This record gives sequence, C-alpha cells and structure tokens, in this order.
Amino acid sequence: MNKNSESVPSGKGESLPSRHGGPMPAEPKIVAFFCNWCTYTAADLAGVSRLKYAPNVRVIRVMCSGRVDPQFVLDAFARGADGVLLGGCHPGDCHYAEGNYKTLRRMRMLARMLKDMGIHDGRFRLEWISGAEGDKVKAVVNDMTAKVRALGPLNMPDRFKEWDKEMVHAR
Amino acid sequence: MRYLYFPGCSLKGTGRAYEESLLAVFGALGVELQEIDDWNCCGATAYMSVDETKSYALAGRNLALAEREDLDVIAPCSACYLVLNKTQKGLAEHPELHRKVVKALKAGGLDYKGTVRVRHPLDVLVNDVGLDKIAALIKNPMKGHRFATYYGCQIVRPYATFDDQDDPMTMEKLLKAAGAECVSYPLKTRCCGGSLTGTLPEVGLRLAYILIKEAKKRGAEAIVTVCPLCQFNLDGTQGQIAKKYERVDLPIVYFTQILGLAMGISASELGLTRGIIPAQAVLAGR
Amino acid sequence: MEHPQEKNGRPRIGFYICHCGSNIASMIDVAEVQQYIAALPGVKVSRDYKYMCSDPGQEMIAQDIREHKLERLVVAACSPNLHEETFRKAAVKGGLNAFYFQMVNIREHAAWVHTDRRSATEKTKDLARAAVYRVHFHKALEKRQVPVSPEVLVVGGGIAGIHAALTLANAGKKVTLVEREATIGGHMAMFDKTFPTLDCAACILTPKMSAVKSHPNITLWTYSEVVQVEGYVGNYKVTVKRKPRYIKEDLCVGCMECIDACVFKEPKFSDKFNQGLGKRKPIYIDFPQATPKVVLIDPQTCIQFKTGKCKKTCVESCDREAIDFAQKEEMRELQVGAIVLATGFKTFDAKREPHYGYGRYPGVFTALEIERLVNASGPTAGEVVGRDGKHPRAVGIIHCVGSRDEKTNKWCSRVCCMYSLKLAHLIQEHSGAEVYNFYIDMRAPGKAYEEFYDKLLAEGVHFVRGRVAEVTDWAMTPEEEGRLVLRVEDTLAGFVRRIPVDMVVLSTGLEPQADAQAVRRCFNIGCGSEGFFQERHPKLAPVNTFTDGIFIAGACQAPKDIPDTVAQAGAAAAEALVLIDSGHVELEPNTSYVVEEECSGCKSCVPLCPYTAISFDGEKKKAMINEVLCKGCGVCVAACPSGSIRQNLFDDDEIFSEIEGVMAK
Amino acid sequence: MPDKPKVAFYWCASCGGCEEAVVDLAEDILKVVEAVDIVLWPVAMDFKKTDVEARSDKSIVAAFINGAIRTSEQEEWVRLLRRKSQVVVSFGACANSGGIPALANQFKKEDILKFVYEDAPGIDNPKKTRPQLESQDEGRTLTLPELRAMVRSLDQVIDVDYYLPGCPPTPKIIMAAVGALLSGKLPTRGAVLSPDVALCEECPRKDSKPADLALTEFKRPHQVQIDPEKCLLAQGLICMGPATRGGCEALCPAGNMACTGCFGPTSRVKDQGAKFVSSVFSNIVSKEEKEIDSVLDGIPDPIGTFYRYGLSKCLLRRKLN
Repeated sequence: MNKNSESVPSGKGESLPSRHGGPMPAEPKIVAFFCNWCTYTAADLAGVSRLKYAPNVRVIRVMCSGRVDPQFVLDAFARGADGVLLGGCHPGDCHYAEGNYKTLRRMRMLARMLKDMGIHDGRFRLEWISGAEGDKVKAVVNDMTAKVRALGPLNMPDRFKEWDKEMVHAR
Repeated sequence: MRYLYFPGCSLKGTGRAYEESLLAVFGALGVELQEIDDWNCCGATAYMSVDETKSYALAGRNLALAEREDLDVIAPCSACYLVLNKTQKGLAEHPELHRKVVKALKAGGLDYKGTVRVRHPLDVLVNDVGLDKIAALIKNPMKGHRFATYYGCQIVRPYATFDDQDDPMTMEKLLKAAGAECVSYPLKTRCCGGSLTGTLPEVGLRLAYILIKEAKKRGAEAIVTVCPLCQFNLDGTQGQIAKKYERVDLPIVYFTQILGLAMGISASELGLTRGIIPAQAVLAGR
Repeated sequence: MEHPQEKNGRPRIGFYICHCGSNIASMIDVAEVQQYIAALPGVKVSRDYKYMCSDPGQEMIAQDIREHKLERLVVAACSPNLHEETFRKAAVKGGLNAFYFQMVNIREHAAWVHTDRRSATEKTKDLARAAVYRVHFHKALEKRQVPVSPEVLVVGGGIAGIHAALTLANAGKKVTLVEREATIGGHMAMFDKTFPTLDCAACILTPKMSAVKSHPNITLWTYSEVVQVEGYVGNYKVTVKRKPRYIKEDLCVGCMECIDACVFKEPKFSDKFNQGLGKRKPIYIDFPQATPKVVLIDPQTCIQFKTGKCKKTCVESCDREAIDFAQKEEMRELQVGAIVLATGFKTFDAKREPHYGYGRYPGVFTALEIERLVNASGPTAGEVVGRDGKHPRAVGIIHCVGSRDEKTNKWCSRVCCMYSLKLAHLIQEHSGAEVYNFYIDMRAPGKAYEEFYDKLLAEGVHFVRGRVAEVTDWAMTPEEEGRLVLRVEDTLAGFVRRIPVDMVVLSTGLEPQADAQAVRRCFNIGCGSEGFFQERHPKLAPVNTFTDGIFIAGACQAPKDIPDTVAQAGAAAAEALVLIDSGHVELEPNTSYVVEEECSGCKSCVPLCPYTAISFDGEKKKAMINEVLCKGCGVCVAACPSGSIRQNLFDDDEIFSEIEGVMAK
Repeated sequence: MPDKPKVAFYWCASCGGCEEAVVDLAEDILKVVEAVDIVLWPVAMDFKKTDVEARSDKSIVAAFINGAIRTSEQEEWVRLLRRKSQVVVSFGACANSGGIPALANQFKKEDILKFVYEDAPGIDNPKKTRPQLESQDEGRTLTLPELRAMVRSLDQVIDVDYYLPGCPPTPKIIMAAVGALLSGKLPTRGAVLSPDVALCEECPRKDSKPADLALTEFKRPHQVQIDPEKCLLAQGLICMGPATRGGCEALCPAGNMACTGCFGPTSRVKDQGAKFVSSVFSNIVSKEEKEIDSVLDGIPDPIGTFYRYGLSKCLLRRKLN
C-alpha cells in the first residue's frame, strides 16, 4: 500500500518544484495562437522593425482567433505550457467581420473555468493586437513572460506523473 | 461637495489674501474645504534640485495624509499644485521611487497607495461646481471692469490637466461669469520674473515690468492671477519698476477676489486691502 | 504524383533551414537545429543552406523530393507571408502537392527579435519540431479558382483616383469612379501652381478631369459614398449611396443661369471650396471647371427647403427643367473585381496649435487658404490681401505645423517644405511683400526640388531655422505695433528673434481623413498607428493591402506629393489590371466542410458564419458549407460541439500536433 | 458443447445505478444469463476475490466494470480483472470519465475528509476520529482501503477495450454490446459502443431549434417553466446535447429535462466541457465584455455544469490546489 498519498497534490496552490530541480528555474514557455491578419502580421512587423522581446513564446498561426478552440488552450497547458496567449484583431477590425467576438465570448467563459481549476489568471491572456502594433507584441510578450515567470512553472505533465504516483503501478 | 485643502506656506503668509478670498468664495458656493491635518512643506523648488528622493518623500507625506480621506485635494498655490502633481505622477510611474518613499513614510506610520487626485481651484470651480451655479450667485456683476488674466508658468506646464498649455481660458470663463471683461493678453503664461528677482534682479524686474506694462497698454485695470508667488512678485516689485522704468501702479489681485466681489462679499473679507498697490480701480462702483 | 507512405504510416519528411545570409544564422545555430531535426522520426533529409529561397535552394529541395521520395516538406526561414508561395512551388517542382508543405517563421519571429543565441536556437527547434509533427497530418489540396469580375471601382476623385481611373479605362476596363464631393479634382483643384515647375495646377488637372467625364469606359458618380463592401477578391459587391444634389445630372449643362436667377442676389454663405474665404449662394458650383459641370443645391441654406415658400426663380430660369426639389438619396449596387482606394488626406487643424493664433488673429492663415488667395480663380482673384483688406508688408510662413511634433503628429508631411517655398514665391510675386520661412530642416528631396530652394534663396526670401514659439500681437517696439510678432529662436544665429509681419501662413501637415478608420473597416483593410492605410509591404507591395483585390494610391497611404501620387496611382491601376486580366483568382484551399455522417444537425455553426456559407439542409437535417462562400476563418470548426466540421490546412489534428510539437521535449 | 463464455461484473466508485441498469434489461437478462456464465457479480452473487484469483489469466471473456476509481481496493480489483479478462468493458459514465464522483477532483482529499468526518451537518464526532488504514481490534489487525487523492476513470488505471456510455447505460446499448460481444462482431478496440453522432440527431425537439440561438441569458431549470416541445437551449437552459454523444434516444429531453452530458463527447472531441463552451458561448449576442460576463453569471458552477460526468477526463484532470 502506498503511504505517500498525502503529498499529492501538494496543497501549495500551483507551486511545484522546478522541472529541472536545480537552483535556476526553467524558463517559462508560452504557447501563443495568433490570427493571421492582425497579430501574426504584427509579430512579423516587430521582426522587420527589429524590436527585441523575450524568447519564451511559441506562435501557432491560425487564420482567425475564432478558430481557437478552448480545447487548444487546455491541451497546451496539459502538454506543459506555462502560459497561453491568444492574439486577435481589435473588436470591430476582424478580417472575418466578427470572429474575434466569438473568441471573446468563449474565452471569457474559459477564463472562469481555468480559474475554477486553479490555474492562475496570469497564465491565460487574450489580447487584441492590430497588424500595425508590432510594439504591442513586444510589450505583451515581455509583460506576460515576466508575470508567468514570477508565477513559476505550471508543468502539468510532471504534475500528472506526480499525481499518479499514488497508484500501485503508476501508468 | 467636499475637498481636502492643502494651503502650503504662501497661503498662510504672503498669500493670505488668496486664502481669505478662496475660503470666502468656496464657503459662499457651499463647497467644504477641509484643511489637511499636520500638512508640511510641499517641497517646492530648492528641495527638488538638492535631493530628489527626499523631496518626493516630503511631498509624498502630504499625499499620504490626504489618502486617509477619500477626497480630492485642492492645492491653490501654483508651486504646491505642481509639486504635488509631479510627486503623484512620479510615484505612479517609478515603482522603485514609490517603494523608497513608502518605506520612508512607513517609518512615520504612514502609507501611500497612489490614489490621491490633486486639483486646482480653477479646475474645481469650472468642472465640478460649474459656471451655471457660480453665475447664479453673482449679485453684483463686475460690469465695465477689464482685467488681464495671468496664469503664470506652473499650473499648465508641464502638465496641462484641465486647460490648454499655450492658451488657457478657464479664468476667462470665470471672470466672464462674474460680469467682467478680459482683455486679450498673450503674455498670460509667460514668466513673471519671480524666481529671478532674488538671483538676477535686473532680469527679473524687466520680466515683471513687461507683463505689467502690456496689461496696462491693453486697457486692463488689474492683473488677475492664480499664483501667490506671481502676485507677490508683480505687486511687490512695482516700487523698483517705478525707479528703474516708469511708474505703473497696476493692482495684482487673485481671481477669487474678483469672484468674491461679484458675489457681494466685502473687500476686507476678501483681503483686498492687503495689496501693496491699492485695488481702488477694482473696487470702483462698489 | 503521390508516394506511398512508409510502412509505419509515418510520411518521409524533408527539413530545410535557411541562413538568410546572416539574418538568421547570426542569431540561430542553424547547424544545430538541422542536426536536431534530422534525428526526429520520419525525417529523411535535413539540410541548412545560405539562401533557401534562391534558385539553387529551391532546386535542391525539388531534387531531394525526387531522390529521397519525400512526402512532406518543412522549411524554416522567413515569414510565410513572404515565401510560402516560393516553397510551395519548389514542392510542386519536385512532384509533391504544394500543401504537403509547412513553413516555419524563424526570421521575423525569432532571429530578428531575440538577443540570446541559445534561447533563440531552442525556440527554433520547438517551432521546427511542431511543423514536423504537423505535416504528418497534411493532405493533398488544390487551390480554388474563382472567376474575376472585369470591372474596377475607384474610390476618391483626387489626382490619384483620376489617374488610376484613366489608366484602367484606357486599358479597356470598365471603371466606376466614386467621389464624395460634388466635383472631382480633390485638393489639387484648389491649388494655384505646383512645385517645383510652377505650372498651373488647373491647366494640368482639368484636361484629365474632362477626360474622366468623357471616357466611354468610366462611370463617374460624384456626391456619392461607398457604404458597404461585401464579397472577396475578384467578386466584390459594393453599395454606393448617391446623395441628392436636387439637380438632374443628365439634364444640367452647367450654364449657371440658375445661380444668377437665385432669389439671393448676392452670395451669402461660406464657400467650402474656397476655405470659407469666399461666399456662395444656396445653388452653386464649386469652381468653373468643376466636373461634372453640374450645379447643386444646399438644402441647409435654400429657402425652398427651409420654408417651402420660395419664388423658385432658379426653376424658372432653367429651360431644361433640371431642378428637382424632390430628388431622393439613392442606393446603387456594383459588382467589381478590384477596388482602388484613393481617398486622400485632410490638412491638420491649425487650431490645435493655439500659440500660433489661428482663429484668434485674423492675420493668421492656413496654407490651403493662401492657395485660394493666390489663385486667379480664387475669392480675391489672386490678390494677396488680409482679412482686413490690407496688403501685407511682410509675411511669415511657419513650417511643420502639425508635423514632426511629439504633441500632435510625429511624421514629416513631406510636401510642406516644398509648398511653403512655392507659396513664398507666389506671395512675393503677387504682393511684393518680404517673406520669411521658419523651418526646422529644409526637406527638398526630389527632382529639381533642391534647385527650387536655391532659386527661392536667390529671390531674396528669408529663411530662419527654428521652430516658432508663438505668434502674438504683443508689441514691444513701435515697429511691431498693430502687427503680428513671431517669436523664434534662430538656431543658426543663436538667439531669440522677434519678427513682425502682417500675415502668417501656417504650413499645416497632412493627416488621415477624419473617417479613415470607418473607411478601412468598410473595405476591410488596415491602418498604421498614425491612421494612414497600411500597405501590404512597405517596400515590395506598396499599393497592395492585406485584403486581396483592394489597392491603395495617393495620400491615403501616407503624405506624398503629386508626382509620387500619380506614380502610385499608376501602380495601383497596374496591379488591378494584373488581377482582372488573369481572369480568375486562386484562393487558399483552407475552407471548412461538414462531415455529413458525423453532423447531428444541431445548427450551432449556422449563425456563426459571417458569409452565410453555412446552411441547414432541411431534408437531411444536417449543416452544409458552401465552399465557394467559405473564407476559411475556422470559427465554425472551433464551434462545432461534436467536432464534425473540418478545415483544410487548419484541422484539429494539425493544430493539436503543432501544440504537441512545440511542447515536446 | 463448449463452456459458456465467462463474464464478470464489478463495481467501483458508483451509485449502483449501473447494476440497476443491468437488472433493467428485464426479461432480456434471462437471455444473457442463458448465454453466459457469470463468474463475478458482487451485487447479486457471492464470489470472493480468491475465486477470481484462482482463475487462469484471460479466462474471463469479458469484464464489465462500472464506477470510478477512488480507492486502493478498487485499483487492486480492476487490475486483477484486467489480468483475468480478455476484454474489459468500461461500463457507464463513472468508469468512462469519472462521473459524478470525479467532481471531487475540485477538492483536496484532506478537505473532503475533514468535511465528511468533522464539519458536515449532523456529524457527532468530538474526537475527530477518522478511518484508519490499519487498526487493532481484540488483537486482530483490521485494514481499510485507502482513499486516493483523486478520482480516476477506469482507463486511467488499466487498459480498457470498450466503453459503454451513460449514467447509466441504457438497456438498448447494453444489449447491443452484449450481442456484439457474444457474436464476436466487435468494433475496433477502444470504441465507445454508441453512435458517434451528437444527441441532437435523435432529439425529439430538434426541429424546434432555431438557427440562431442569439443567447442573452442562461436560466437554471427551477427558474423557468419548461416548454415540453421547444429546444431547451432555445429556452436559455444549458443543454449539453450538441456536445454529447447520442444513443440514449434523448431520454432526458423527452422527459422535459436538459441533457447533462452523461454519454460523454464524440470521438472527435478531447474535452467535452471545453468544446461545449466553444460552441454555445459563441452564440451569445453581446459584444461587450461586461454584458458577456453578466450572461455568464447565469452559470454559477461552470465546472460542475460542463464536466458533470467527466472531470477526470478534462484535459487538466483536476483542480490545482
């Protein structure tokens, strides 16, 4: 019989030791879904303008922020993302007329659910960034990276393993 | 309507007439001014250039005292208004500075979150009280009186919070409501020479002379100001101006004094007898 | 041609990473990434190369596809917005379907924005791995071909719109030119002369205006506005509002007898075309060469409209019976393949700089007002006089009003230095006054521009380098009495000067039109942060927008002078021609489709489609997507509660695998 | 005549409803009993663990296991059954995705124990006694299974071959599954033995669903007089039908109750709650954050609503605390 069960889950909110265990915590990874017409273009513009920002974001291109299924957000967290960022066109500016409003509605609900599941609200962010706002890409990425770094690693894959240790044969 | 009141040193000293007229006018308008308990020097001018952090802490203490009440602060003196606003803004924009200042404040049992709004009486009168309410209380309009409005350098620069930086018009609106006329006075935000009369008297005096001469030339019977330092300088240097240039004899009054007169408050209550240059012209017909 | 996939079901993948000279290689260890990806399952070829987009680079890819029987292609290089098409073609050249390819953006999104080589390299590995995971799920697709409507809409009848419309019409295309004002001509029609040649603006513009009017291929709709744009490249449906001018346009010949006959004997109302410096009657025409030469009635000032009790002498005077008080606003629809937007600019509101006294001192004018003053057909017939009727002895021209200013507009408006020189010349010529130019820097980069500046210097116009602090009527000397004094620090002489003048000209800058945001929304294009329309690429696609089939020309894109505007209008017309003459457009195959046997008919998707591409089949009780209407946003795919809608290029499998790929270790 | 195929039924963290469902087969149960040899069924027959242990591996043709995995004992049992069985059928919502018990994944184990043994109304336990894994009684050592820190679906503990969805599975799909099993006509391993189309397909209210829900508020069942004909979502009720696998013949909507999602998602969906949110909330009318929020306020317990039967299978598995 496993006597170790009380330690799972940790009981200290989100906190979990760094995935590398060493003194330096791992750099956070943020998965971003950027819409092709505004935010992805803005990120291109930031590049062309040689703005410098934190290397923590991995951008996945979608045609419209409205393509982003809340499942993608949960899946990104479940696979180890420390933060998830959504970028779409400003309200009223959607290339597809109103896709971003659909995003907004879903994501307001998803944000509540994430909170209820104990994920800090700093880890999930929806931003409207137009194609001209390369500087906003920089500002948002830097700000979010700093905040997520301060929250520490979320590290769901290791948590899953940790949680399953209470079973006789952890799968 | 209730506000906290930060008088600063001038309004208790050389600018007493400003305080008397301000309190009288606000009283007549039913606006309550509650003097901040245990306020200290705002930290104007010299402090800032000697030790910035300390001077922020000094000004910050006043903001901290004010924050204990949930009220806007009225700072009638231009220098106080500027320094308190600068401190408010500085603390909001520089977290490190804010941390240091709060540390100093905590040593004195105070704290400052950054929620205080520092307002100028012109702003409050026009935007909170409203010209309609003021006009309704004008019993004795200043018909036929012509003034030059003079704002000085500090209340619109560098922060133009309630009026245009180059061509402020709030005072004109108030004086018009009081029945007076305002001459076109393009020098309304130029330097009065105040800070130079001590160090470079020649220059300071010339600047004051230019302001007074131009106002007279444009047919103003007095310069109406919002700043106790300008008032003191323009009023107090006219003797020297007479020696060096010519006799000018132009009364320098506060906008609150003119408003008060129009509201039917007596000249003595409004401190109109305190000026070096007698305000006879202003009082004509009352 | 299709290759059989490997036995384990994993396709054979080729991976290529570009150095982009040193653009990428200086910040990303491309060799390390290349080796790392080479070790991933399914990757059969992994290479790095100096310039992947070059011919040898593309040839190498095509060769590898053939030789190694590659079934998927991943290229890590610049943004897909730049070279996605290039590598799709390389794939096709090698015999692979173009959509078995995925591009990884490691230049704009990594090399150029990071400063730490280690973390930029790690990020690149993550992004490349995601693409390698993703291509596994790619499917062979074909672009859709859609026919293009052969007509073009040009919006805005300034010199840009005029030139674009004429170019297209001369190439045999049917063009509709829509202009908001009652006449075409735009700002250029207000000018007297043009710099640096000083040829008369009207002389060079009016022939083009009449060419527009008489061209058999051009339909001219003035006093009209575009209110709605639907559809997509090659197939735009445009709704235009035609405002009533209360004159039957086809009957009026522009004899102007009605104007003479108006019950108002004298012009009484502020004349907008003349910047308020002149007066007009309620029935009027902007200027003698207005095109179309058709009068209009302003219902705000016309007695008949205000009281219904006018003698209507205008009606009596018109033997063609062209006056129609009952005219109503009309909505008209157009079907066009391409749109050229040439909506121009507005000038900076000089009242926003109160220290220059515009609106306070009658002696202060804007440059556009002076254009009308010096114009022979203007309100003073070209005589330079102040509002007080006096001739100025000295005139000060202040440059950069509303330009190069942190407080207002940061940009250089590009034309003000040159038009200030022109106005200086004309004022001096017309009035003999002393003219002062107050400038920050003289900007005269253009053919014969610097020479024009030299000419002005030789003509004795004064140049003071310094930003004017204020314009004031505060006189300090008898010479200044009753005049306007410009206080300025002369930064070449090194002291503050007071220069008395009688007339001040504010060289106001160029701004986006007040309704630029609404217009860009209507046409679904972007604006830069300053509000001018955003071109697709600042250098390589200056007249294209991010919406295919919509092109921009002239000052709506950024301030520019007439030669540049005309050149850009020609370019926009050429781009529109390319589109139309190709006869069809190719659309990305990223459409969505419903898997019929999986659909429960819940209708959740139906209202979400902005293009009404989704319908509900009442017989089958299933949703259906019309592929022709679908634009591929994917909103319905995300919203299908049972996962029964798929999207080509962005299917769930593809995106989930990308997530897995970026996060895998 | 060869032996009849051996079949086992077992229950874990469940309410007993799944057992009831088997009984609900009515006379059909007799056909089952006729056709198979039941070697384990704790609710109805007296077999011991040792009986099962004594059987050779893979000697049981099929084990039907209901209930979520919450204790060490359940874990032990299902591993044993996995070893002894050729096919394991996860039976019902709790086994499939955690079911109602998995809502406990929103709470810490300690908080649950404290509530149950100390704070719950009606508890009289001044010594705060808690069940112990081991205790002594007259010289004998008594043991109790351990409560795990979280609730798991069956397939989070052992490999599962087939799933029968529902809370509980309906007699119809049970019989279909048994039939398939006995005839050897089983679908691909891992399949859910119910149609892979969402519930709306078979809902009697389907035709009354408007194309555009244009949602402006959500109501809870007690706040509204439910129209028995009209689509429930169109009445502002949260009906999980569009995001829930069909097969139940829309029992709840037919009974004037909104679907709560017990059949789980279709095979194309990884996370039923997230997918439902993605769908229904896109159809809120408002474009303003504040207005949207006030519409969302109509759903006071999102997790309990969207993951009523499936929190174990939420991609995040449990609340972090």
